[in-house]
Amino acid sequence: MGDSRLVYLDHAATTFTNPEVVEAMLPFLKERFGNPSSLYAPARAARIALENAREQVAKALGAGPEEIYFTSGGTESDNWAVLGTAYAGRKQSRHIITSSIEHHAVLHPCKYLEKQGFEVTYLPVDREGVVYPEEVEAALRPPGTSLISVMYANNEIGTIEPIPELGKIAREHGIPFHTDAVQVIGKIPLDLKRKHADVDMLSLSSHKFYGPKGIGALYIREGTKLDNYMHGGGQERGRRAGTENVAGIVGLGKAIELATRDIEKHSAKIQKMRDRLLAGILEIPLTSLNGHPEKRLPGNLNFSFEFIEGEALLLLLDQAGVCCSAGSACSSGSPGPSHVLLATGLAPEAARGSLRLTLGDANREEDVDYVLEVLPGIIKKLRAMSPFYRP
Amino acid sequence: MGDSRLVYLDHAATTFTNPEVVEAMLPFLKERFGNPSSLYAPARAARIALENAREQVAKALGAGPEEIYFTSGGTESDNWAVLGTAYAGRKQSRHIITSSIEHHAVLHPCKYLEKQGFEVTYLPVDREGVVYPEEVEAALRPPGTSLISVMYANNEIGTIEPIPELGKIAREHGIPFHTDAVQVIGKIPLDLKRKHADVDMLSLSSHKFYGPKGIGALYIREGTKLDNYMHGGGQERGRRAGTENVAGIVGLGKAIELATRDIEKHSAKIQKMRDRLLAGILEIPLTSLNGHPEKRLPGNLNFSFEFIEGEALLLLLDQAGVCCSAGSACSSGSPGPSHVLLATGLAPEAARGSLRLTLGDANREEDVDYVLEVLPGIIKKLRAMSPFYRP
Amino acid sequence: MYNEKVMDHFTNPRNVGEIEDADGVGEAGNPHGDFMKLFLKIRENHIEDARFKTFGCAAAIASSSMATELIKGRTLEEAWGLKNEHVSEALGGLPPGKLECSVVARESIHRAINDYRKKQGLELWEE
Amino acid sequence: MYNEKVMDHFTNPRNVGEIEDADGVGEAGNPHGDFMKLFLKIRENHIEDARFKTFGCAAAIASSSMATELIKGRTLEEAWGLKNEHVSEALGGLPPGKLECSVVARESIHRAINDYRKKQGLELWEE
Ligand SMILES: Cc1ncc(COP(=O)(O)O)c(C=O)c1O
Ligand SMILES: Cc1ncc(COP(=O)(O)O)c(C=O)c1O
Repeated sequence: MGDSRLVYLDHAATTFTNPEVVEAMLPFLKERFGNPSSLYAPARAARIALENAREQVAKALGAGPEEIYFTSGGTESDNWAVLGTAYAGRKQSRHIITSSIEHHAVLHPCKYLEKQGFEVTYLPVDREGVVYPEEVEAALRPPGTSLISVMYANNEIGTIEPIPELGKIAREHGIPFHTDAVQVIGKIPLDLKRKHADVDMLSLSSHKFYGPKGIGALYIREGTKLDNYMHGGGQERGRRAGTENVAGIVGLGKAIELATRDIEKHSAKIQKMRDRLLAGILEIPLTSLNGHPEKRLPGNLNFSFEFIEGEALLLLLDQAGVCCSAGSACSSGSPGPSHVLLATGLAPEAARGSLRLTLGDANREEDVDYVLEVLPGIIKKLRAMSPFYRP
Repeated sequence: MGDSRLVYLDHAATTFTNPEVVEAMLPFLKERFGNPSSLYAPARAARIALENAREQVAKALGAGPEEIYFTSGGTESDNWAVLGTAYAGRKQSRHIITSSIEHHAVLHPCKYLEKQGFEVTYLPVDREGVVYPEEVEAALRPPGTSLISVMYANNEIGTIEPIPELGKIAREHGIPFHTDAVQVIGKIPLDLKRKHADVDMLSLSSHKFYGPKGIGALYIREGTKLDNYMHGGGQERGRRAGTENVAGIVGLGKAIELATRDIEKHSAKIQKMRDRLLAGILEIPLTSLNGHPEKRLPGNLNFSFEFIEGEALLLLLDQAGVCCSAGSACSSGSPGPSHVLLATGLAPEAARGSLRLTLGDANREEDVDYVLEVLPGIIKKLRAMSPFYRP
Repeated sequence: MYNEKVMDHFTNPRNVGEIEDADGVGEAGNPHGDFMKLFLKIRENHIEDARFKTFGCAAAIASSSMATELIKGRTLEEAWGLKNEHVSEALGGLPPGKLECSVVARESIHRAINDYRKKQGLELWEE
Repeated sequence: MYNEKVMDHFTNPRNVGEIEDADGVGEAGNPHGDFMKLFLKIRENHIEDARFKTFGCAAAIASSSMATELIKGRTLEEAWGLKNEHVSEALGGLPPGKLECSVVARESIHRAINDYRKKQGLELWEE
């Protein structure tokens, strides 16, 4: 208010696009407009750029370029993995295992399958949002289980799931394993050849790691059986139809290269800021951290403030120039408390008073100071208005 | 060769992006990066831009903004319309009517449905590629027919189908009617309130009318019943999930506004150039035009040259700096003659010797002169090599 | 999303607080979890003062603020007749789906008035 | 898509044409619709001259051109032994899916040689 300060703390919702990424995209919005499927020379630049981006993604994941398929974003990747695998195996099995804290891009395809007679097990999580491998084991019905899909890290509370362990169980039972890694790229090193050799499919979305919106990829390990999801032309080696979003793909390639260049150092820097913000906010009375204290994305914070309603808090923070989110940005518009927080056993009132702050490359140490300066007053103001609060 | 002249005659495959469109997109690749679903002020610019683009699309189609849904392109729009309608009605009916000359983005979803026990009628076309309304009538099995989908104009031979007549039949029998209008935007005026009041769904793709790649829209008339296709977050009023490709959507909006500003004059200009090229090429012996002589997209030409193989012709033209396509760019990579030309009754050899030239905003009258200068020599050279040709 | 008037009443809500010796107190909540507590000071069938506390979204808080402004100085009959639509109109409109956030205001008023009537030994008014 | 050598043999194919009084003529087509007609001039069991006409894609034309270059001056036994892979190697490689376009060359050679042997009253060679 009056103050033109802007502190962006919603990197989990979307990130700014790295200027180097925009620079790389521009030629493909301008002179290099050819359709990569065309045979003539001017279109070749587009085709080469496409394959270059595929190499960049493959390298970042420790995968082969022939295992990377470009999609229109994390949502399409998740839909493809879940529905494509379920449909491919529907003659043999109609059971899917997923977690109760997945993004809606996984949960809603599962609900859609339930309407078609599939059965879905939604694994519970503990108070900190962790899925237990034993629970997966207990839910299995080989050969009756078509897919296990558990996200790599949760977008709301930041909890990191035990993906290598879960993958191992899936592999032992011969069940395809998918993980939604949308929140993970550029934060946790991935290696699909070694550490993550049991992951069969992995979703990612460019705008979560300083790339453009509307472009993503699905990693599909060779030999994984799934139906196509986008049917039509022969693009993406016949597995994902549609004229390629060349500029977006080039942006995604550049973004993943930049974001994975030095993950450890980058994450450590973000986490240091995050931890100072965490300590400062926990000094506000009646405040608790949601999610796991250690197994947590480096930039993620999620709090419950007792006697506080999330939207009101968000708007007052917005007026102070602080951009953040209550629960998941993707589910705003749908009222009601977050399914993730409820799954961790949080009471609906506490879930409604939750605030997510996600740090990233837009932040400096001063941002932490500023939030710690304005937040306590805002909390105080809202509590003073609450009929439940007794100071 | 040596000559740096470039003549782009493949506007049906993709178009360059209008510089005004790129200009409009740039802020959303840069400072206006907010997620439209977010509540805070800086994200509002994205939300407003989204709704503005929706108005632009609605206005261009004579539709209401609440009937426009953004997708990742023509392929997704077609998949959504066909599969979404089929699945929504699968308890009542499992029969679809389409034409034999649809784009693969309609045909392949239909094939996919056939594997699931749906029955599909592929309507025949006449020698010029026209679908006959009587054929639709004959194929109907209300209430057993879930959908009629016939493209507005064909991407290979340019033939324009009698959409108002077909729509009328569909409406009379209470069957949803979809048309793939990907090739039509900016070429033929559309009016979904009046002339096309019987069209329930319509697909479009931005990169065919000087907008960016990887973005499109599906028009869905209010009250049309179809399942969601992209399941997840609550974007697009709960009907198409996924963080919106804001820059792409802004580009699509601007592009459709510019492309539909003065369709008649624009199409007349393109058609004038086209007709001169047509007359010149028909002077080459043993050459015939594919598609309909009048009911035809203004920029489209499609020829069969006897004793000529398409790819060889294409490559020699490429060496002369002329970019065009043999059959459909989207189906290159899949060998064999075009399913469209075969459906018109062309012999496989003639289909293999087909060449598509599509004119648009990249062209000037000199381009026509140049093609008429180089093409006859190339044809002659290839025929001289042919074991079948007797001069 | 919200207009300026709503944002003003949300950011600077009027009449926040409690009245120690209130003549009527009413509480109401809606399924979204908004909750309002209203305190009325009543003299000669007129609302002399109104104070509230609300837990809820911006629409709920702004509606509480506006509703208290609208009923102050009015007769009990007038206050009883206040509709959600009056509140939202006075606020210049609420976004779609947010109208229900103003119901807590009307319900609190009804309950506070009946609480007063009960204490006075009067017959309760019916919805 | 194609390398420079392929493009060179496609754009400037060697040995295009017919031989009026050919000693052996062979034709072959493949399922993609490529079709080649080969004319051989044979003297003392050696291929003195070879000419072709081909309808087909760039790979088919380049393979025809290269194959005729490779067999000229060779014995019939050597020519018979020419494999698709030799042609495609000599061209520096063909794109995936285009290797089959070179089969017409080998088949035409076999048929032209057997045509010659038949005319000479010799036993036909078998594949
Ligand atoms: C008629 C038609 N329909 C659908 C499509 C698919 O559109 P896109 O490639 O943008 O997904 C195309 C072009 O590729 C087309 O020409
Ligand atoms: C964990 C997770 N999965 C999937 C998605 C969907 O990605 P997109 O919105 O880019 O389609 C998101 C973000 O929106 C996410 O955070």
